[in-house]
Amino acid sequence: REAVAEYALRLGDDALILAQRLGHWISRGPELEEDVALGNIALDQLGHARSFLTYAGAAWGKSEDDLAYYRREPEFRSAHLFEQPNGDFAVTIARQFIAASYQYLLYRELTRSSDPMLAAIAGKAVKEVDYHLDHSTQWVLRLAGGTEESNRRMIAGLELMWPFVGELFEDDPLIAEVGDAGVVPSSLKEEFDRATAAVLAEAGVEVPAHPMATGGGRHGRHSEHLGYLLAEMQVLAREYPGASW
Amino acid sequence: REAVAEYALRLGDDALILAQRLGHWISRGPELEEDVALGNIALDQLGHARSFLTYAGAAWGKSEDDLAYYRREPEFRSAHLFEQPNGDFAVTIARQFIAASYQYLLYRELTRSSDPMLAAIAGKAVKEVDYHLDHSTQWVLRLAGGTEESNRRMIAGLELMWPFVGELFEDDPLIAEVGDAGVVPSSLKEEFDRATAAVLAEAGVEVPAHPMATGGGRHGRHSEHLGYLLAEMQVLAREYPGASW
Amino acid sequence: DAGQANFDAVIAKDSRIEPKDWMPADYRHALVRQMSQHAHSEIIGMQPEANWITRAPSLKRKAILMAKVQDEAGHGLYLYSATETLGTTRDEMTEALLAGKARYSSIFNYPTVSWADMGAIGWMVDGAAITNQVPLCRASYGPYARAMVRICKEESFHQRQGFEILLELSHGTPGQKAMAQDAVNRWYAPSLMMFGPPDADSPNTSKSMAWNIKRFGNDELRSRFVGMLAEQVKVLELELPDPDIRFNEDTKSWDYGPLDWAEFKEVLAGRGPCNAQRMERRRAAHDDGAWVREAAAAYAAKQSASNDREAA
Amino acid sequence: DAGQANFDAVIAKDSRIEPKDWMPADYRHALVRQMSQHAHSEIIGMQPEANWITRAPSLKRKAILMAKVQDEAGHGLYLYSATETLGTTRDEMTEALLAGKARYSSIFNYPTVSWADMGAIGWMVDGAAITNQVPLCRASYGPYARAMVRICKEESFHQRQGFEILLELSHGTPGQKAMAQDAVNRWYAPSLMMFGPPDADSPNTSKSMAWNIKRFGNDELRSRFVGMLAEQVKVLELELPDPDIRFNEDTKSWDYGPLDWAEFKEVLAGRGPCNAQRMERRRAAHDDGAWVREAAAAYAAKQSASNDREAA
Repeated sequence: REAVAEYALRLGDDALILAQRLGHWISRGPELEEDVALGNIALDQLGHARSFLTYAGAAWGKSEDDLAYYRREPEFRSAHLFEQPNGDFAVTIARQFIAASYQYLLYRELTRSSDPMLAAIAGKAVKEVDYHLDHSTQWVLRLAGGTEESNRRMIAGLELMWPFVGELFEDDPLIAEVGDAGVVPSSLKEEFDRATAAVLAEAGVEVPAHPMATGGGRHGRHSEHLGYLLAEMQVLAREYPGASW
Repeated sequence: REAVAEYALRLGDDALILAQRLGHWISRGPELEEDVALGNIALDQLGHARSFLTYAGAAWGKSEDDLAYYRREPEFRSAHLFEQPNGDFAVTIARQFIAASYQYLLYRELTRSSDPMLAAIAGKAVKEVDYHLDHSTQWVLRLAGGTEESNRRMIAGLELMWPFVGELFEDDPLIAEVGDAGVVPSSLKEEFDRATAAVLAEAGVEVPAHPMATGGGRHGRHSEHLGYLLAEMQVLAREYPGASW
Repeated sequence: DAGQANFDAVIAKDSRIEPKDWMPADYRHALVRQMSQHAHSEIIGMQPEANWITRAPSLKRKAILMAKVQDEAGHGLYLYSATETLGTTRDEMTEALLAGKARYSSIFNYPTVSWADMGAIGWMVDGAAITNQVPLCRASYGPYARAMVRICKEESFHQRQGFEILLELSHGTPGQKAMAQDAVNRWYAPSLMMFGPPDADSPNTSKSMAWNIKRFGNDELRSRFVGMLAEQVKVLELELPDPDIRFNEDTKSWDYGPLDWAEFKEVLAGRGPCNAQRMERRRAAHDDGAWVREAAAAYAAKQSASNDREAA
Repeated sequence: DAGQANFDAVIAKDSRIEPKDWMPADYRHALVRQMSQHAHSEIIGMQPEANWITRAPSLKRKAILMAKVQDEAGHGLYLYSATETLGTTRDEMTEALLAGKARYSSIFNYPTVSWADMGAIGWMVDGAAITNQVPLCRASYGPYARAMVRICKEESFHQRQGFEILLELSHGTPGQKAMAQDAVNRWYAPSLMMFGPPDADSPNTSKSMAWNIKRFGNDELRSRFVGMLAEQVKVLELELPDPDIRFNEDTKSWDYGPLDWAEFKEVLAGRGPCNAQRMERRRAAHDDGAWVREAAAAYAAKQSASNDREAA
């Protein structure tokens, strides 16, 4: 039960941090339609985060807000990809393309989880992430195939984000412990590579080669970016301890 | 005594918030010499802030850190100028030029304060701010008289920051209450106008016309920028309440 | 002529003008001005609330706020489309906004400095908007009236959410209650001024009323709104910062204290606390997004060219 | 010839080569490489610490940290100047750094994720730097040796401040102590690797020692450093994450556990956690500042032209 909660925490943190990053785009998008679209995706991710965190927290008698607002940085279990800054629109699309490709495969498998709650959350989430994947795929094609500038920016965005792919597919002892309730990350890598390579081929862009030497988000080791994100996200809760909103 | 403390709090908050903004430039300056120069100015401002806050806090049995880290936004007394974002280097120089011009006149008068502590702090500070004024004046001349781009940016920076001049010279009941211990802000305006106009004339730039309808920093009404600055500045203190560092 | 006769008849029987119908140039112009201003207000109005998305104090509130700001983008899109039926493109309207030629509601030039502002904006600003807009659901221009029906439905949802935020705060810790009262104090007068200047100083009102665009005068709507606030503030256990509020038995309407119209004009003239910031942000989003819009257009052009080739 | 003879004689009696003296091309090249790398390390090394300036948990610590990072900029400037005496300009060195051709110390490619890292960097990273640099105060190239004397003085000040940060934390709340221990755990191995690969794998060491640029092998310095840590960690009441540390009575030096040189090589090859970020930030500061440097140059040119006119 505790292992499953730890596992749910990882998925919840990924979605929460991504929602926080995407939320910043609302009112800043390149066109109003994108304010709406990125807002939708952020809302979906936030919804998934709340489901996973609520389920995880139940194991420790904690609410979703306890987990979101009162943990310190090393207690967060999100992978580095999700905390990377938004950068320009192409950087955000690159992050989104990787995130959605990964989450789609993950949630699709997770619908077969032996844990009925995880299966149920994944069942709802996979449909939404299917749209996220389509959204980011269309933008990868558009930006790569648009103008010279957009092509250059799209390639730069992919180069910047690709080093964070590796961490998503790393297995560790918790995965073994969770067993049939979870999904073995490494088992998704081949299809991820195939699916993303197909899109990038259609876009006429090479799959970036950069491997990443490190990671560590699953064990609370984050990049220098997460601290700032959390300071902002948690400020009110910390300023008014014990208040309800 | 309480009024003098409130007054010292205003000066301390101005300097503290400015130091926090300037501190962000260190390792990001346009040349290493500016990392050093802006760092120096930030350090001086932080030093002044600590003196003023320590003195103010003594009236309420609070330390400089109690005041810096455990007040909420509406309790800060800084003027809007100081919390404005850094923008590009020209925006920072414009803010710096206004800030130093104001602080120089203010501290020079404050050396004659009937409050010996305020007079002493001002006596030390005015010498340092004299250098800040020279630094920003030189850069205003250089940027205004450099290239077409730097001229355009310098003018834009001045236009952006000038609306925040008005608030610096507003009197209010506290000023009357403090009497000889403080300086009447409005009494400095004429010389500020003359001195800044002279520099801008030498730079071949017009004094921006924008008046500002509002302000309110002295009474805890801030712009939307201060909240983010405080969230970042106070995060550790809030996360580890009661800890000493 | 026939067009004018038809137009007059439609107005006379309080029916709807549709895009294909003839209409007087003044009428068209007045509608474009009012509708595009309304659209711009939705778009600029996203900013003060977006300012708290990353800092919302609970995940539930964060989700509600995100959805709300996103709804505003949707309203903006919907209103731009409705306005386009009058022959003005969205690009032209955006251009006018960025050039400072078109207005948006002045209220969005005030800063949101605390979480309670999310409550006050929902309760008071959206409340005033609804009071203004409900009569517009019967506006004589069909697309505008239909847009208003849909928008009003969502706005009342938003208003209730704002009220709930304030309710939670006013029944929370003393610090929270103080935060709520402070927000109500700051947003009260600006929200009353959202109805525009007193009728005596409002040059467009009579024409708009003749055309069935407007249905009530500014002062009447404002008074209704004050009555709504006066009732609901009791539930909140907060106070309105106006000792002159009372129901006037003679006029059967709500009285309120004097408003600072000089400040209103200052803000309208661009000298409010956030005018420059709001425009700067919109301009930055527009400029930073230019390469994306160009890329999308270029890609679409290539795609359609290649489809043409395949079809040939 | 005479130049070579003089050079050999100076080296033989352990005296100083000065900029005007003849020196072998290899010697000059080795110095430029080492000194510019050292300068770049000061500059890139500002970033991990600057990361905590805005978040320092007390005003006193904020002031100390600001001053420290600013000192590093000063060291960088000083070292660039010293290197320029060898005939390479600062622009050329900056160019080489930004092009990824020149190195900086790999340790700065690790992230600073907590305030305790400010302590660990001061105590361990600056400590390792000092252990490396004290012998360089007697380096055969005069300007380098003199720069080192000045820099070492400030570095030991920084090291003491770092130690104090850790001391305060390790005697603070349990949360603070855990933060301190975590930082020590993370920085221990990377700081030991600052001395470079084992002597057997270090191709440049013997030549540098022959020229009196280096005075001790990498392993000897590393062992000394471990001894220093092992003593001081007791005062901190923290632990070093290496169970193999002990004083070896046979070799009269400190033993330590195996180090992960594969990781070291990965980071050196650009695949550490922050390589891309550090370079990106330096490049951004350089690019964003280009218009400022151009403006300053243009202004200076105009001034000197107008001075010339006045003089004429």
